[in-house]
Amino acid sequence: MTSIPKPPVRHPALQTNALGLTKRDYEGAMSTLCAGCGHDSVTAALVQTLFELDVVPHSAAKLSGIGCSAKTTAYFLRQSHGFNGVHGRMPSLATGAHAANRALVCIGVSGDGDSLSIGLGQLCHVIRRNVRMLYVLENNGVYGLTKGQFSASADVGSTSKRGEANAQPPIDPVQLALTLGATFVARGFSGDKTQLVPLLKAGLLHDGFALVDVISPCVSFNDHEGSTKSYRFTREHTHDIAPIELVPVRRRQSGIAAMADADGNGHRTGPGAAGFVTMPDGSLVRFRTVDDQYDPTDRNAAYAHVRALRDRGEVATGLIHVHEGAPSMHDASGTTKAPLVSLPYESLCPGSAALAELMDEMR
Amino acid sequence: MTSIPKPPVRHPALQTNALGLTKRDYEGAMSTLCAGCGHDSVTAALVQTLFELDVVPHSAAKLSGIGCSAKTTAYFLRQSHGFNGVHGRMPSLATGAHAANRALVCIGVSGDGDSLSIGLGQLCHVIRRNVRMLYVLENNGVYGLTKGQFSASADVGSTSKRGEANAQPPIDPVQLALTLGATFVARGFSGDKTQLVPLLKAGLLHDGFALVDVISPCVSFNDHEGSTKSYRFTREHTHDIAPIELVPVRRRQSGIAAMADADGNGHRTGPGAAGFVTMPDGSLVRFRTVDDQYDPTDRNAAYAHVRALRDRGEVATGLIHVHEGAPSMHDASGTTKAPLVSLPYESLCPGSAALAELMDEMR
Amino acid sequence: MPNDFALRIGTVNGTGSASANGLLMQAIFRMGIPVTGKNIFPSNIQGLPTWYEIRVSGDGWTARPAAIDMGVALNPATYARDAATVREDGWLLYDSSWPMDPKLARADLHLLGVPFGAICVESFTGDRERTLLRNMVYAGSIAALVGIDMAVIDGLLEERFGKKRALLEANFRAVRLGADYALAHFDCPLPFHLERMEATSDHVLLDGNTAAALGAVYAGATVGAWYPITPSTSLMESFGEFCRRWRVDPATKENRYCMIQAEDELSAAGIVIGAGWTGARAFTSTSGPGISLMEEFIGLAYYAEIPSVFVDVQRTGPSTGMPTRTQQGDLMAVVYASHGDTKHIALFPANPEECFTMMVQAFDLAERFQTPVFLVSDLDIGMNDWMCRRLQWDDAYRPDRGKVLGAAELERIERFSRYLDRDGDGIAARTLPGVHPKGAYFTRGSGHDKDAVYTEDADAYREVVDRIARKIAGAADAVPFPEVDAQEGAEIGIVSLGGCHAAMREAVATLRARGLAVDYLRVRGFPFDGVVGAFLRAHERCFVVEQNRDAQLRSLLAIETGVARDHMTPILDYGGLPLTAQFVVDEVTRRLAPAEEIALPATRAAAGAARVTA
Amino acid sequence: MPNDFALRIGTVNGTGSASANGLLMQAIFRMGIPVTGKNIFPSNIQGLPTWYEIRVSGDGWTARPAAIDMGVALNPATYARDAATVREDGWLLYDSSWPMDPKLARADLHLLGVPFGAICVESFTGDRERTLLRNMVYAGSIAALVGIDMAVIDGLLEERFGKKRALLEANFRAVRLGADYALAHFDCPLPFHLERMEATSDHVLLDGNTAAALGAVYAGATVGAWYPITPSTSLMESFGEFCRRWRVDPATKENRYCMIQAEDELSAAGIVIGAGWTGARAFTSTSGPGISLMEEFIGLAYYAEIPSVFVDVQRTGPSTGMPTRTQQGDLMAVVYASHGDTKHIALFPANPEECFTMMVQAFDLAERFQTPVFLVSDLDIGMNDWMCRRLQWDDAYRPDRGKVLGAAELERIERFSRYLDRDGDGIAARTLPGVHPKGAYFTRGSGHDKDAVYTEDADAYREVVDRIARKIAGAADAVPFPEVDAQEGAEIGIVSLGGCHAAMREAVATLRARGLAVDYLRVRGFPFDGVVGAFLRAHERCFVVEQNRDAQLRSLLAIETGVARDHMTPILDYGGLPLTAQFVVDEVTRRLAPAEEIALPATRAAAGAARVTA
Ligand SMILES: Cc1ncc(C[n+]2csc(CCOP(=O)(O)OP(=O)(O)O)c2C)c(N)n1
Ligand SMILES: Cc1ncc(C[n+]2csc(CCOP(=O)(O)OP(=O)(O)O)c2C)c(N)n1
Ligand code: SF4
Ligand code: SF4
Ligand SMILES: [Mg+2]
Ligand SMILES: [Mg+2]
Repeated sequence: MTSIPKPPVRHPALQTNALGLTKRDYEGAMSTLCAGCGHDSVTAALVQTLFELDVVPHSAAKLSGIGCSAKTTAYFLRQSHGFNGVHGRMPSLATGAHAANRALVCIGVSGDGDSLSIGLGQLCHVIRRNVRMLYVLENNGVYGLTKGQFSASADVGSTSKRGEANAQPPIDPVQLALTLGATFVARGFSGDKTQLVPLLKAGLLHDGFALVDVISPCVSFNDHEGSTKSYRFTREHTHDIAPIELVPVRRRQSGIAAMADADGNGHRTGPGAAGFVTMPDGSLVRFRTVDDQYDPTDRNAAYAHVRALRDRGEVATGLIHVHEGAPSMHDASGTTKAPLVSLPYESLCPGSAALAELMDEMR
Repeated sequence: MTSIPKPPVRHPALQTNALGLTKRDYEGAMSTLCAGCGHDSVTAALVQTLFELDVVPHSAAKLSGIGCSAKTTAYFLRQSHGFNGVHGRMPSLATGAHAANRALVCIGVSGDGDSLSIGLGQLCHVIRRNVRMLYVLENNGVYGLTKGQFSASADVGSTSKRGEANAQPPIDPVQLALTLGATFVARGFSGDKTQLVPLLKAGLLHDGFALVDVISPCVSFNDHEGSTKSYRFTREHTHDIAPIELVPVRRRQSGIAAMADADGNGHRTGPGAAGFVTMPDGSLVRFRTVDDQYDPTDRNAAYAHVRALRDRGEVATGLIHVHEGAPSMHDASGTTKAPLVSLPYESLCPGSAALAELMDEMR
Repeated sequence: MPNDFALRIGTVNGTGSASANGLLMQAIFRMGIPVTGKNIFPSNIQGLPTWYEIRVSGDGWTARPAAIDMGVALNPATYARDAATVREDGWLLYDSSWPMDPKLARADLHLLGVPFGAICVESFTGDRERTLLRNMVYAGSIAALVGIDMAVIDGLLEERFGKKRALLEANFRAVRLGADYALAHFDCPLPFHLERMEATSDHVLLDGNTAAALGAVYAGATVGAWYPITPSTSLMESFGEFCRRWRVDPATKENRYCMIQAEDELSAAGIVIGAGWTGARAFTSTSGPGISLMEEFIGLAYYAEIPSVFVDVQRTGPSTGMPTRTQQGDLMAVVYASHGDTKHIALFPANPEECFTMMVQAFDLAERFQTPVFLVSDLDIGMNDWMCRRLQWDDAYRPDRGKVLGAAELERIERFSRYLDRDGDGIAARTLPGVHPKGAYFTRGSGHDKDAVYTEDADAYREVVDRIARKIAGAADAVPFPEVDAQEGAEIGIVSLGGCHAAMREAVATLRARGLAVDYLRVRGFPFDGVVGAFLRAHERCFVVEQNRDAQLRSLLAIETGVARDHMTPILDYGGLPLTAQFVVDEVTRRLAPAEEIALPATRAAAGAARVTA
Repeated sequence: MPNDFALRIGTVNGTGSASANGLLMQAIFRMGIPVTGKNIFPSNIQGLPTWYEIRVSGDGWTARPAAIDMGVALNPATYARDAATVREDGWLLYDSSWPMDPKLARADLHLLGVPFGAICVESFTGDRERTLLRNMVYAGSIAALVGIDMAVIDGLLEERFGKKRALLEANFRAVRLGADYALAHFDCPLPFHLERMEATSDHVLLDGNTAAALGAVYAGATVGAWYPITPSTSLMESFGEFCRRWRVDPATKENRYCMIQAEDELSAAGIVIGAGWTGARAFTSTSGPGISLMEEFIGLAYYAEIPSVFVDVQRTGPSTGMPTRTQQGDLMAVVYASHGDTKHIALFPANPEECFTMMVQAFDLAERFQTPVFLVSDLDIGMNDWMCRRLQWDDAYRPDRGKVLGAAELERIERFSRYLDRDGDGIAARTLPGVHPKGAYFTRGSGHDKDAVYTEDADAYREVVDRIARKIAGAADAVPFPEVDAQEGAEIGIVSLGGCHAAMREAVATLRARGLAVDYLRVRGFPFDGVVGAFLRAHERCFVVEQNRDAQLRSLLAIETGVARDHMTPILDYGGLPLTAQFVVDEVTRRLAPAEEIALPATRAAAGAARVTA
């Protein structure tokens, strides 16, 4: 429908994954976002992630609220159901979808207005419930779709296109998630796909709620000099505290991975040394921490580290915290492993005899 | 209206404050809460606070949402306006009241359901705006008024009266507020008035948003064995990290206070030593930190300390963090010092000439 | 005449009187005598006045009584009111442990003093025990006064405390003490009294929230999300209890359901819609304030066509209103919920039995019409103890899943268009996530065409919303058919709905007994069936009886049937208490009286009526 | 005949065409010729099709044009549609830099090709500059074709770029290039063209959101809270601009206002109510979804009686709907907003001028009646460029603060009862916090009596809600009086409201010109004044024209005036585009035609009409 057709994500046409699908099979409708919008790079990263993880396209459910970011869900996985809900309420829709059908690969995409303003309460509570899903927050510091008002993630002093400086302190989804006990917290930058893709992969494999905050510049309203969410500023001020590499279970089994024998979570010893976390499917997430004394499996340390960097004016990116084994929503509520939607009615209705029995008790 | 009249808060009948008022003048309607409810002790503490700070009763505005806790606002300050709004939305009502009349002494009382479930988004944003008000969160881990469901502050494993254990991680308003950049964060216990009153006083004097989380047991639904919000458990597991004493400006001026000459914020040197913070009105908040390396003016340290205690199963109380001098909502928006409601219409209407001029520009 | 009287017991909430009152109710029921209980309680946990009204009716009337034959005054704070509410020459039972409070003195009353307090002090130890057992003592006295069979009470106590012998003993004694004192001092039973019947054998005592919860379980609902709010909370709590009883896999101990206590009503609605989208039967239960908060999500479910069930257990509005009082004030808010052009299917149960059956229908309608469906109950139906017929279940029932394309069908078809009206009934087939790549489509609350593709084109937009309008109109034939009680040539027609029914049945009988030819229609679903309009047109004089201030049902009738507003005279009771037949009878008669007498506006009269009864 | 034609320019959004289109509008306006512009844009920031319609009407008609005389096709994505929308034998201007796209070929059209792209490539450098200036080139060609006075354009460019010489130069050149090419290749001006008039001297170009913002400033509003949402965002942004211009203390630089961008609409409503409670004039501005989210708070303000002003700039619903399309779909949602019995005062502006005056009235009514008041605008009124009369201001105006007791009065009175109806008008005096201890009371949305004390008593509750009902009913005489245009003995009456007015004026004139005796009434406020019902009853055949699917205004009329639904024939246009007079004329005529011709249902016809124009 657009009149400035953008070339679809480029890729070697022939490459196929374990399912015999090409990247094209993971793409969606043509983007209607502004040329250069960070969100389109996130889309590309998601396409690559899903392709490389051999996700069965129609097994995924894509959910979002309202905003330019929310439109992202239409631009990948043509073959799976998508849901553009109402502004800021995607977490509850995702919670319901996952409650009813836990077999769905639940992917939520949101924006900073959607998640940190109108949707802040829902975001906090979906984290608290540890609903198993990948939650991508396309963070640009503004309300793009309504033309550039500051969002709750805008930094103090960051200026709008009109030159006004933001006065209110920002809400950092990463610190918030750590405080609320999130079990997977990472941050990426739409301009750095090599870093972002492994983070998305790990988040997708995580058994619980996986927040991936992605700084995703808005070229139309927040990419100017003076903005702290511009491409330039982000490139200069992000600091990858734990670059990771994902060793998929396949490669592990085929014995390629170094630590294929090891399991459980390994903790880094010296600075720069590598640690690893085993994902539910057996894949390994190997992290190399560039800063001394940093271990993404230690929540308190992670929080302190992120704040320390922030106080130095730097934005921590990479795998910030991961904690496998915490009970997810379904674990906590003891739901059947089989998706509720798959249970036959007969196994749900107590029948007339049971009712008669109950009636006898009610006299 | 109640049929089990409870004696009003007891006090030496004759004692009067600087305004020549007695404590009675700071009381409100007869409480209709359960006998023994922690909230009634908070009411008593508020009455003492307001009495001792010589607050002009009708200069205060009391706001709350819905809940047993929300009813508290009816039980003190008979002579000031009160507002029981809707559930979880008191922060926005208070923001509006303060926006329009900054001269009002704004006191909000809420519950853990009101503030951490339905109202979580509003709480986070009123903190972010740093609206000048005292925000008392009567925290009992349950929804009292709806008969005892777990609230978002219930601890993992804490059991309900029926014996079910809560599975979801709690939201700690103190850690949340620190993460969101709150400028005054304290925690008290309804069972410890000596500790609570100075905290309420300091919060009331603070020039910005002052959160006082008060563990306030619900005797009807959450005071049993197995509950982590019972009187007993709380007594045994709270740890006062920074007991404070408030030196009111009057006493300072009359030279009674030790550090009367000092000003600015003093930072503690050795463990156990005292530090102080000067409040906007010139009063001093003197704190003695019992734990080594702890300074309530250092946000990051405060956060780390609270978490460390929590990981040891202890609940930090006392003055947890204070930061004077951060811009409050009105500072940030450059509003007139004079309350907006006091401005004469003539100073608000541009008049016909200005309109004519504007019309000329619109051709 | 026996088996036709009403008691009103005034106590303090949180002191355990509820169980004593329930005991009396149940005992009378066990004696085979039709009985109804109305709990009039405060929005507070402990220490405020609370009342329990027990109506015994050999004729089987279940509405709230208009006149109280015997008052029981146990709360000094309400002595005056309690004495005032007893009918002329009625009886008043009070605690004579202390000199009688003058507030109780009313010349025409037969005063019955029993030293409940003193008896407890003598016979029991410990404040708590004394306070609790005092309730059993007055229960005993009442039992003796109205002639409840002690054996029945003993049986009930056995069932309750069987295991805890000590407790059982204490309760036995307390009841006996009360009974013996009464027998010794008054001539029991009183003129109005009980006589065994066989009228309750195929009935049960049940409240609407429990019944609706059962409906959800039997309908196969698997996801329940809610945020607690009086008077709907007990519905979801019962759902949980039934699920723990019937939905736990005996082998694996896994749960065949998922209940989520949401952080607020917006979230609860979102969870239900998200679950409905994936194909589960999901529902939420709330009250007025929750409906207001769900408005935005309801509009999404309507426009994106997602099955979802919402229960509104109405309480007195507006705003927070009176959380423990009943009303029918959400009718407009529910059927036209959300901004923009919307119209929703709603069901109006009249009693717990219908809460059960209609809850099941709600799920069938929601999936068949792919839209939100509302079960519009109220506090009186939902929380009070109703005598109703034993609930039946037909094991042949299977859920109506509506048009859902499975993998096989999708495999076959050329191309799937989510919002294409293939069958001309306005209902387009849907697909569920995770089933088949060809079923994929994009669900959205923004403008979309018949292929679910985003659009801003006037025609494409209209094609979809026009079809939705046809779809919902079609639901008029699918919702429960109105209950009509008509006779030849009656010129007066009365329309009502929901919880008014108990009083309406009685009122209609009374009016007819007085020789007034009245017909009665009770709407049970929305959109209205054609017969509703026909009924109104067929009667020269129409009354619409409902429990709200603004005659909301009448407004709906005017909008939807086209019958002129003023062809329908509103009869409105909205003080928060269940409707009485008396009120309806008086109002109808008053309106039919010669003009000059019609001075008093409806609301005043209502106030008047309520003054006698509240 | 000159000065009577319409252009439709199709471009790509985010490419700067808006300023070129505005330039043309303004130039025609400066030539003293009545002109209107309608912007039909996508809910997207860059890259999608967008249209701008300019209607020139010497007779001063301001409604959206039904027929397009000249189309301007600059967006390949919409060539086909752009060609299709031009009237028979009309003109089509396109970019002939490349061989003509067959989609543009329509036998009957006069095709005018100008190589805009090529011209820019030749004359300018840099992609960005070329794309931007291309707009000025086509503006120049259009100017030449329709006969816009170049001097006027030069003047406007001077005003715009005066300081930036280089930019000014470039724009001059671009316009000239376009104009010269047209003059050289076509015989300009075209048959339809412009001729200077003096009809706009006492007018301005203004949109409704800016006008409403001005109203808020002049009414003395000090607190504005909002959450951004199309199409209401620009209202609050203008309020901010005007405040920065007029509300900054010259000496202290302090702001005499406080604007708060809330985290969502619930919060925005709460802020407004909190501020209103303390005595400030506070307001929020939103659109449909925001209204749904504010429902709960609106009920609180209604029941607790707190002055508050809500602006609903309606967009196409339901749900997210079409954010950049107009509609009148929130009427029911607004006037009966929130659960329980509620009814709200609403004002329906028809144009920017009324947005200004009614915004001021909204604040007076809100304080006088101590209740939420809604200004119900829409996207067409709020965001499009309207030619309207210069706004006037009477410096004698002083706010109507309603009944507010100050310290002195409180000192005098015995005892203050917040909700006591002393004057019998249903309006009780209020007090503000911080003024006087005797004024203290407890504000609550829960049940309260006339002293604002919590109650669960039926009578005490009813006394308050009955008074509120009387109070709101009384507002019918205080809201803006309906606009009535009636003649002797006309049997046809048409009722409409708001943004339909521009088309209605024209339609009524046309129908009358065709010899049809039609009367016209435009409701301007709710609750309706008595004359509304009288007007409907006085006409044998009534039509209700509105822009929604479900005939919401007609429903309100049936409920509130008692006139039977079917006495009013609905004429509905709800595709999201501003109403055209043509549509109304066709619909009325069709309904009046002999029965057998009435095949086509309204909605289809609407679709038909829209097909031609969208
Ligand atoms: C209830 C509601 N309020 C407001 C809006 C208008 N609105 C649409 S998107 C948006 C903000 C989007 O910001 P963000 O989530 O950061 O996404 P971005 O466009 O920046 O990617 C707003 C306010 C809406 N659609 N619904
Ligand atoms: C919108 C809305 N939803 C639900 C309710 C019912 N409700 C009243 S109070 C309350 C929770 C109170 O819990 P909390 O805030 O912790 O106060 P507490 O009673 O424990 O002091 C709830 C759910 C309501 N009044 N309004
Ligand atoms: S406005 Fe900003 S966020 Fe929206 S699409 Fe354009 S660049 Fe992206
Ligand atoms: S229920 Fe709990 S919170 Fe409420 S009044 Fe009683 S003790 Fe207090
Ligand atoms: Mg954003
Ligand atoms: Mg609580």
